[in-house]
Amino acid sequence: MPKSKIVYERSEGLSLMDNSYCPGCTHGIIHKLVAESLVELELLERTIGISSVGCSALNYDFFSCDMQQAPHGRAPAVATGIKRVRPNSIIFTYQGDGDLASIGIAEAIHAAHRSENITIVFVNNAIYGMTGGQMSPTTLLGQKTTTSPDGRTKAQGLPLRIAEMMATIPGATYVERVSVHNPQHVAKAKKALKKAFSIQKENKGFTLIEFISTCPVNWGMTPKDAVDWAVDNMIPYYPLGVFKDATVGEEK
Amino acid sequence: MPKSKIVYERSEGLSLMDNSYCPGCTHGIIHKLVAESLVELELLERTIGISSVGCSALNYDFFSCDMQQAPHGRAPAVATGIKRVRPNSIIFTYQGDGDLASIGIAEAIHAAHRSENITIVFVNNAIYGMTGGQMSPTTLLGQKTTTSPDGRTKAQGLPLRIAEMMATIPGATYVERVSVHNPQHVAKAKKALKKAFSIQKENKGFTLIEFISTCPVNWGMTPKDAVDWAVDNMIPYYPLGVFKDATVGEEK
Amino acid sequence: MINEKVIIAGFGGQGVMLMGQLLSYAATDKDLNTLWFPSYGPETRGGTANCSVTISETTVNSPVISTPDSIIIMNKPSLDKFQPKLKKGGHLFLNSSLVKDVVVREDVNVYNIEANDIAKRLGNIKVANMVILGAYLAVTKVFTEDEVLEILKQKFTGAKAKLIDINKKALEAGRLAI
Amino acid sequence: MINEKVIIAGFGGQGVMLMGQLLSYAATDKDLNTLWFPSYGPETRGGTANCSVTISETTVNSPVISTPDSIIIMNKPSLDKFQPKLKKGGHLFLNSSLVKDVVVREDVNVYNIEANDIAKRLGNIKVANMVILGAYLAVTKVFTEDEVLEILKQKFTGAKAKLIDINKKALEAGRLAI
Amino acid sequence: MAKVLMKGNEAMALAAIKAGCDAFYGYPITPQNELPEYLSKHMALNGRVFVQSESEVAAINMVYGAAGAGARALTSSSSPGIALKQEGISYMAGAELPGVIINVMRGGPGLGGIQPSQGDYKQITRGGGNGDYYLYSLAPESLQEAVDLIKESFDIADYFRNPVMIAVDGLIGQMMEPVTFDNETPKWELEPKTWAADGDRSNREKNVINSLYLDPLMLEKHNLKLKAKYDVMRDKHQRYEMINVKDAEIVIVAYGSMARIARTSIEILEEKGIKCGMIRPITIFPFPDKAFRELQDSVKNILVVEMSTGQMLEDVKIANECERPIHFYGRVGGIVPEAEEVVSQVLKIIGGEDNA
Amino acid sequence: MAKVLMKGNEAMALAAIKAGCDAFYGYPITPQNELPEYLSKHMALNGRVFVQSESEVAAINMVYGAAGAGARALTSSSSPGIALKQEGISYMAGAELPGVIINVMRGGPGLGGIQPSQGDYKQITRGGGNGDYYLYSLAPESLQEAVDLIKESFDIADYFRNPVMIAVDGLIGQMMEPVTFDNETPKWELEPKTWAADGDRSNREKNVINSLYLDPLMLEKHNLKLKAKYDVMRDKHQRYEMINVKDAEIVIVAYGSMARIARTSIEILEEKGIKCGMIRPITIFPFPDKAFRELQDSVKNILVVEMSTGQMLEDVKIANECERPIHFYGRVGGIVPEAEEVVSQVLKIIGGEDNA
Amino acid sequence: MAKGQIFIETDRCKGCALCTFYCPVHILKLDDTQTNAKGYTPMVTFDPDKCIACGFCAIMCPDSVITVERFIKEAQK
Amino acid sequence: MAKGQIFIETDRCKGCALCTFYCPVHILKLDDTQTNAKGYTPMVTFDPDKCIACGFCAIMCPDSVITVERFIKEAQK
Ligand SMILES: Cc1ncc(C[n+]2csc(CCOP(=O)(O)OP(=O)(O)O)c2C)c(N)n1
Ligand SMILES: Cc1ncc(C[n+]2csc(CCOP(=O)(O)OP(=O)(O)O)c2C)c(N)n1
Ligand code: SF4
Ligand code: SF4
Ligand code: SF4
Ligand code: SF4
Ligand code: SF4
Ligand code: SF4
Ligand SMILES: [Mg+2]
Ligand SMILES: [Mg+2]
Repeated sequence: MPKSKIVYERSEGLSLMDNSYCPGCTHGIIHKLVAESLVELELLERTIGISSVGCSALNYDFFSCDMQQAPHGRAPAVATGIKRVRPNSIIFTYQGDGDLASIGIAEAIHAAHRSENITIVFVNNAIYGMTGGQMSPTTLLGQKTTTSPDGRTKAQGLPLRIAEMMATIPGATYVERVSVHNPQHVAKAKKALKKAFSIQKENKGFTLIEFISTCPVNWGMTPKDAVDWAVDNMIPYYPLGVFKDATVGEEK
Repeated sequence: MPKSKIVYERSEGLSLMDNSYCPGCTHGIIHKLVAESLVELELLERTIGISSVGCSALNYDFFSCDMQQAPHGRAPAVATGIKRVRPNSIIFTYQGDGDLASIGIAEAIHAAHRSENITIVFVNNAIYGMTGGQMSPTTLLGQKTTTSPDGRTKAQGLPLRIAEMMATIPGATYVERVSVHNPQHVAKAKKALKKAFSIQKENKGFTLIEFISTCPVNWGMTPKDAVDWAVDNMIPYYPLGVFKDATVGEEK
Repeated sequence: MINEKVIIAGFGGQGVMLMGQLLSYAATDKDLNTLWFPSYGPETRGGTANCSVTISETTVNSPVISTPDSIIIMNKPSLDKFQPKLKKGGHLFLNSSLVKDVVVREDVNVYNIEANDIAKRLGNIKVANMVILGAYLAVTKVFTEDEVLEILKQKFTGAKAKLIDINKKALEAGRLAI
Repeated sequence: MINEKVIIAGFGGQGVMLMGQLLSYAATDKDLNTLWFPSYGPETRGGTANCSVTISETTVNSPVISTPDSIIIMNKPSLDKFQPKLKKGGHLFLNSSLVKDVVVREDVNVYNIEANDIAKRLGNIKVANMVILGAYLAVTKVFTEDEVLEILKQKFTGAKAKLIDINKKALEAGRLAI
Repeated sequence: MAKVLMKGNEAMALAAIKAGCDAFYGYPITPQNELPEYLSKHMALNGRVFVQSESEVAAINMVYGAAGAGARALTSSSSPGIALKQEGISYMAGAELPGVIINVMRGGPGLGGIQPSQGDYKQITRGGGNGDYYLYSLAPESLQEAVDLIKESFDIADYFRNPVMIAVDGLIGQMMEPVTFDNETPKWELEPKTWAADGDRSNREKNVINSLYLDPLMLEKHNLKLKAKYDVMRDKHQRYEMINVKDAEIVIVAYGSMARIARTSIEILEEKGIKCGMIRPITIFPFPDKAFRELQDSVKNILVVEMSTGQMLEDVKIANECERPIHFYGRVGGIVPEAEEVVSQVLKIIGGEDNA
Repeated sequence: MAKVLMKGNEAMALAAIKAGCDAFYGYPITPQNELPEYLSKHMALNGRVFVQSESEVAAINMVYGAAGAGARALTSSSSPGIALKQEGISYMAGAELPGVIINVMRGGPGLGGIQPSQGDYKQITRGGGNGDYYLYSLAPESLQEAVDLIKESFDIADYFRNPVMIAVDGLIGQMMEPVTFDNETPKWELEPKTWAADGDRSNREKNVINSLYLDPLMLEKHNLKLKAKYDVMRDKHQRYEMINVKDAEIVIVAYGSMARIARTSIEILEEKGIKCGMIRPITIFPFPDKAFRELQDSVKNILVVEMSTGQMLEDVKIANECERPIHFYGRVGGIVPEAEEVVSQVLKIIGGEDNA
Repeated sequence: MAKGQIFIETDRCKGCALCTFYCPVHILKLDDTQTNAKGYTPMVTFDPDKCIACGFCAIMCPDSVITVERFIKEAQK
Repeated sequence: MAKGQIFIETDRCKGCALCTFYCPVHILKLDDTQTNAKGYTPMVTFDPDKCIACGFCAIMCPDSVITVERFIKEAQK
């Protein structure tokens, strides 16, 4: 009889390669959730992940499923191209706020518009991490970045709320915003992600999970301070919750 | 003492050149409203209009103000470029549903996001007129087009509601949907347009007026039938009204 | 040996493109080489339109017809544009319902066909193109009326089948109008 | 005539870029020609980084330094990479706090500086770079400590001004560590 | 099967279906609209995929995706739309993905016009995108040739794992000619796409489609691998037709529908007793410089004819290796020259009026 | 004013401000980020416009808009970002709008890498966009030259009413050198922008900015007008430097930072008693073919050196007019060659080991 | 007695007939005995005296073909 | 007595300290006497007996450095 059991271990949805994120960056936590969800739903073997351009550009190396690296912002189009010819596959895109909310907003909206059977993992850290901390469409008012050196002002725009906007698109099936700032929220986030993948598995259309994430390096904070800053500043402007669930009531 | 007075005449906001629209196309009516509004608000002399790509691509010839022709979908970016260097000018873009809702959705959203002081005249005729009647993001379910020959199905997406979507953008100031299917609605539409231009004049930010319009040729109808079809089919899916007015309550 | 080059020109909506296509379809049916090429005027809407049709037993090279053997002219601007190009001794078919009081070249054969009027009399102004085509066939003998009708039968199926009859009449009327 | 080519290499975060820039700033202050050029390893984050600095009384051409006169090495991978390039008779400054038990070339002058340890002793591990820079200045005499401190004073203004003192101490400590 | 009369755009669409094209992704633009319109009906009938994308940028990225998953994917567009696809095309070449792109060229620059043009020669053959890559680029002169080449193009793309560009102009897109789809076209020996990231890992390790190499040594290696591929194209896969070159005193160089017009010019010249030949590039990349080695001493002059201000001219200069004087005649902006214009240019050259 | 030590990207940014640049529109991309970052602070301080656009496509269209309204507008990016701008660039050339585009090149194709490269030569000089147009393209080799050329570039763009491309690589973007902003740079004679659609009609008829000409005759006329402009650039505005060519037995052709490395190679060769010269194109369009006419008979070989697989090579072939054997040495993908590599290539050629 | 009158720039009319549907007194129609310079069947008013100068026809005309004049009451007296 | 234990792949730890903040029994810290293969100060557990095998540390570790094992009750008896 075994004396112990493993209650947490590295997911086999992750490859053996170490991720390249800065210490304490929550990109890593979100990767684990994607990997764990796919494994637990037994979808990993038929999954194709789409890396986008951002700090996660290299994550084709970090997941253990098939991967395709997409041009900046175009992951939902790449995903569409694949899903249409490989309808049995499970497709997720992994996109940052620069990638999805700025250069790639058209592709994201139109994947939702066409109700593509794909899942978008949207990682909102309110900054361009990879390129060294420029302002993104989700940078908060007052937030200092390398291209809003005195803090973002209204003249540079009011931050876009992606989950809310995507929820207005008729073709979108499921849209939720989650956070990974503590173990409880990590669990909730995973539930959301599994729900999204399950919807995709059942061919019920477009799903998007927005993750509130951190960028300790470009925010100039320790990882823990960054997590706290996200809770104190981002969540008030980007409230958590389900913004659209077109599967509700459907089961009857 | 004069025996009569002119109650309607060709607006001087229009050039002397005849427009190139097909007979009975409501693009022509919308042009008149733009011209009349600018003249009545005494803004014409400092207006720069941005022609987009669509049947209205040539309208740099039809308005009597300064005009710049923009690449397909990019009119809001062109408008941004101009407005930032010529803040005293009045800028409108004139864009179809293919131009704005499809290829140009990113530029439209981001102009709103940055709250650019411009006015978008969005002409939704649920089809690509210029290129011969292909499906657009606003083509209704069941509607036959040259690229949805058996009528649009859900597999081709659920039609996008632009006014509703733009209204969710924090930076947008005023968003209204109008129609020009009879003289009463033409009057209302003009009021909306004048409101938008007035907001711009006062530097209060981004305004978008969506016009329900027709394409008799590609819909395969007489002009009057087309107008009636728009009332019976488009307005139910694209309800008229003000979707966002950030100026309300501001005056106090 | 057949080697016919014809330009058909008029307003958009007068059916000039279809006329040309019918000739190319008929040629294809007879295993001849053929090439149909459309051209639209600079105006997007309501402008002029024309097509060039080459029918030949040998390979068709240039799609552009510099010196047509025949021209079928449905409106005034087209006459001005294509008359100078017509081959010496070539045929000019003129929709004289619309193009009146015009000077024409004297070194070509001119056929004035009241195509619109005849079509109206037949009950459908839209077949004006078939009227003038009838005249064209009668003069050039590139194809028989039956050969062209055969194509129409292939193309006009279903609801459109009922149009075949009036088209046949139009072709005949054109022939008789020579 | 000054014509110094130095490569400074280590982990990202060890301040190797700043060290190089200080030399280039000092050179500019003295109206010398200079060129600083950074290079980051293939890893985006936490990888190695190095910079090449040329200081010369004549024009600086190639930004790439094939045969450096000196190399300042802050970690092990950098030693492996740059040691072979060092000029015969050149100077190798080694952060021996981190790089231990290594084989080094015998045809060059090696200076083992316990930069990290010294910096820790001074109270701020971050000045390890200044410690080794102090050693470099002492040996090569490219600039005086004062000339470098002058640059620091120009750059460290406001809140950062209080850091000048510890940097000065670090430079001295480096010199004394030779 | 008998020949059928079809419009160029539709014939090209059907050829793609015959070639086993799995998916089309594209955005409307004149003068190629009949191509997607035809496919919107017929791809579904054949159990294939048709998606009208939101833009050209999205279209090429859908092709990139589908190709990465191992499918035979097609997109088509016209000049400004092709300009928008440049980043995606560069990615495809970089990730070594097959795929076919049809460019039905129109007048430029900018929005330009909608009439036929060959103004994208540079954009096509020199790579409008970033980096060291090329597209295998075929320029048919007739519908039949377009059909035959498109049928083969998917094989070529798969063989090289590189995008293939079909470069035609509005003339070929819009004209109707009788065509057959039954011609035997060369079949290339293809290996199974074991590299595809198709989400079926039952039998293999994970696959990755990627063009990012942060280590410059790796990126250089990758670039040299690509270069080797382009060198093979240049060495072994140039295609061209030598027309009437035997004993010719002058040789025209023209491709696509311009070549077709020049054929008529050659006939007219023949009647006038002038022996004029033609080198007709069928591949515009690789440019058929070998053709120039085949020319006899009789050839005293070269005349390049294009529907552009002279974009192929540079390739001809390089291929000619300073052997013969090169002359140029071009029309631009949607003007399709008549055979007679070329004839009179030839006459001028022969009469010594046009000195290269 | 004394020289200041600046990073290339920042120095170029400041040069633009000194040149009277009214507005910058751009999107982040490595290795040029310090340029927009610098401007995000300093444009506002100088009462100018800085907008971080949503994408490269938007950025170039903002430049198109601002230029149409008569402003001096700038954008900058790096290779894949430049690919995305191709449609917009073609529009600018088509509508005859000035504007400056800085391309800090990185390795390609596709996402490629972030290290220095010259892999966009084709994209820059052959027009990645649709239609017959060219960009006046300047390739500085040092920060000082970059600063001086950028200061002048806005004048050049205004003079020709054509976009100017500043082609540098990551090396120049990232390096620091002492520079002065006080050098006198040529002032071009400029006419007032009476054509601008700037919304100020107090004194004039309406203005229209446009590249659409549905009438092919008009479009041809327009194209010929553009061509005349490019011909003037080719005839009168080639720029290059002849280095050490007197009595040289071999001449290197290299531009940008590659030329700078080659300078060191030339010094090394000098020490070895080998006389090696260099043609350094400063304009890569127009390519300085005139430089080749200046070479003496002493020159027996030409060596083209590039950070690419040989993109400028074709221009050299054309310019060389088969006078001398041409050799090539290139590194790709972000590898910056050392001066010694070029030296040994030269030695090989002289020793007869490398036959062109 | 007419309250006003309309002026039709016949040669610019595209014969779309839109105006005819909005005239409250139904006095507009296309005149198929005519073809205008553009080749269209232009609109005419067949009972001008009924015109109430409401402007609806002009408002709905996409081509600004119609000018509407209202007679001033004083003048009518 | 510990309810479980954690295994730390020390050389893969990036020393971000995130885990340390989420351990309910506060037994994790960075050990600044060490530098791991990556050059980081790795995390250690200084009072392993207190571990309740809640998994929080592992859940919050972005680098999957930690494996958590729970002792099974029967075995403990
Ligand atoms: C076409 C193009 N434009 C720009 C870039 C440069 N770029 C790389 S990552 C990035 C921003 C990424 O930010 P985000 O999506 O928020 O991801 P993060 O790094 O914050 O996770 C940009 C602009 C690029 N590679 N390609
Ligand atoms: C980059 C680019 N893509 C495509 C086109 C072709 N095009 C011209 S108009 C048009 C659609 C216009 O439709 P819409 O915006 O709805 O305007 P409408 O004609 O219906 O008024 C398209 C796709 C183009 N000119 N440029
Ligand atoms: S830069 Fe920011 S987002 Fe990117 S890995 Fe580092 S901490 Fe994470
Ligand atoms: S095609 Fe349609 S939208 Fe365009 S002008 Fe004609 S009717 Fe109007
Ligand atoms: S103004 Fe009114 S009443 Fe008079 S014709 Fe026009 S719609 Fe009829
Ligand atoms: S609405 Fe205007 S264009 Fe149409 S019929 Fe009436 S007058 Fe003529
Ligand atoms: S499993 Fe729980 S108790 Fe044990 S070390 Fe981790 S967080 Fe602390
Ligand atoms: S969270 Fe992971 S990487 Fe961070 S300190 Fe803890 S074990 Fe190390
Ligand atoms: Mg981000
Ligand atoms: Mg439309």
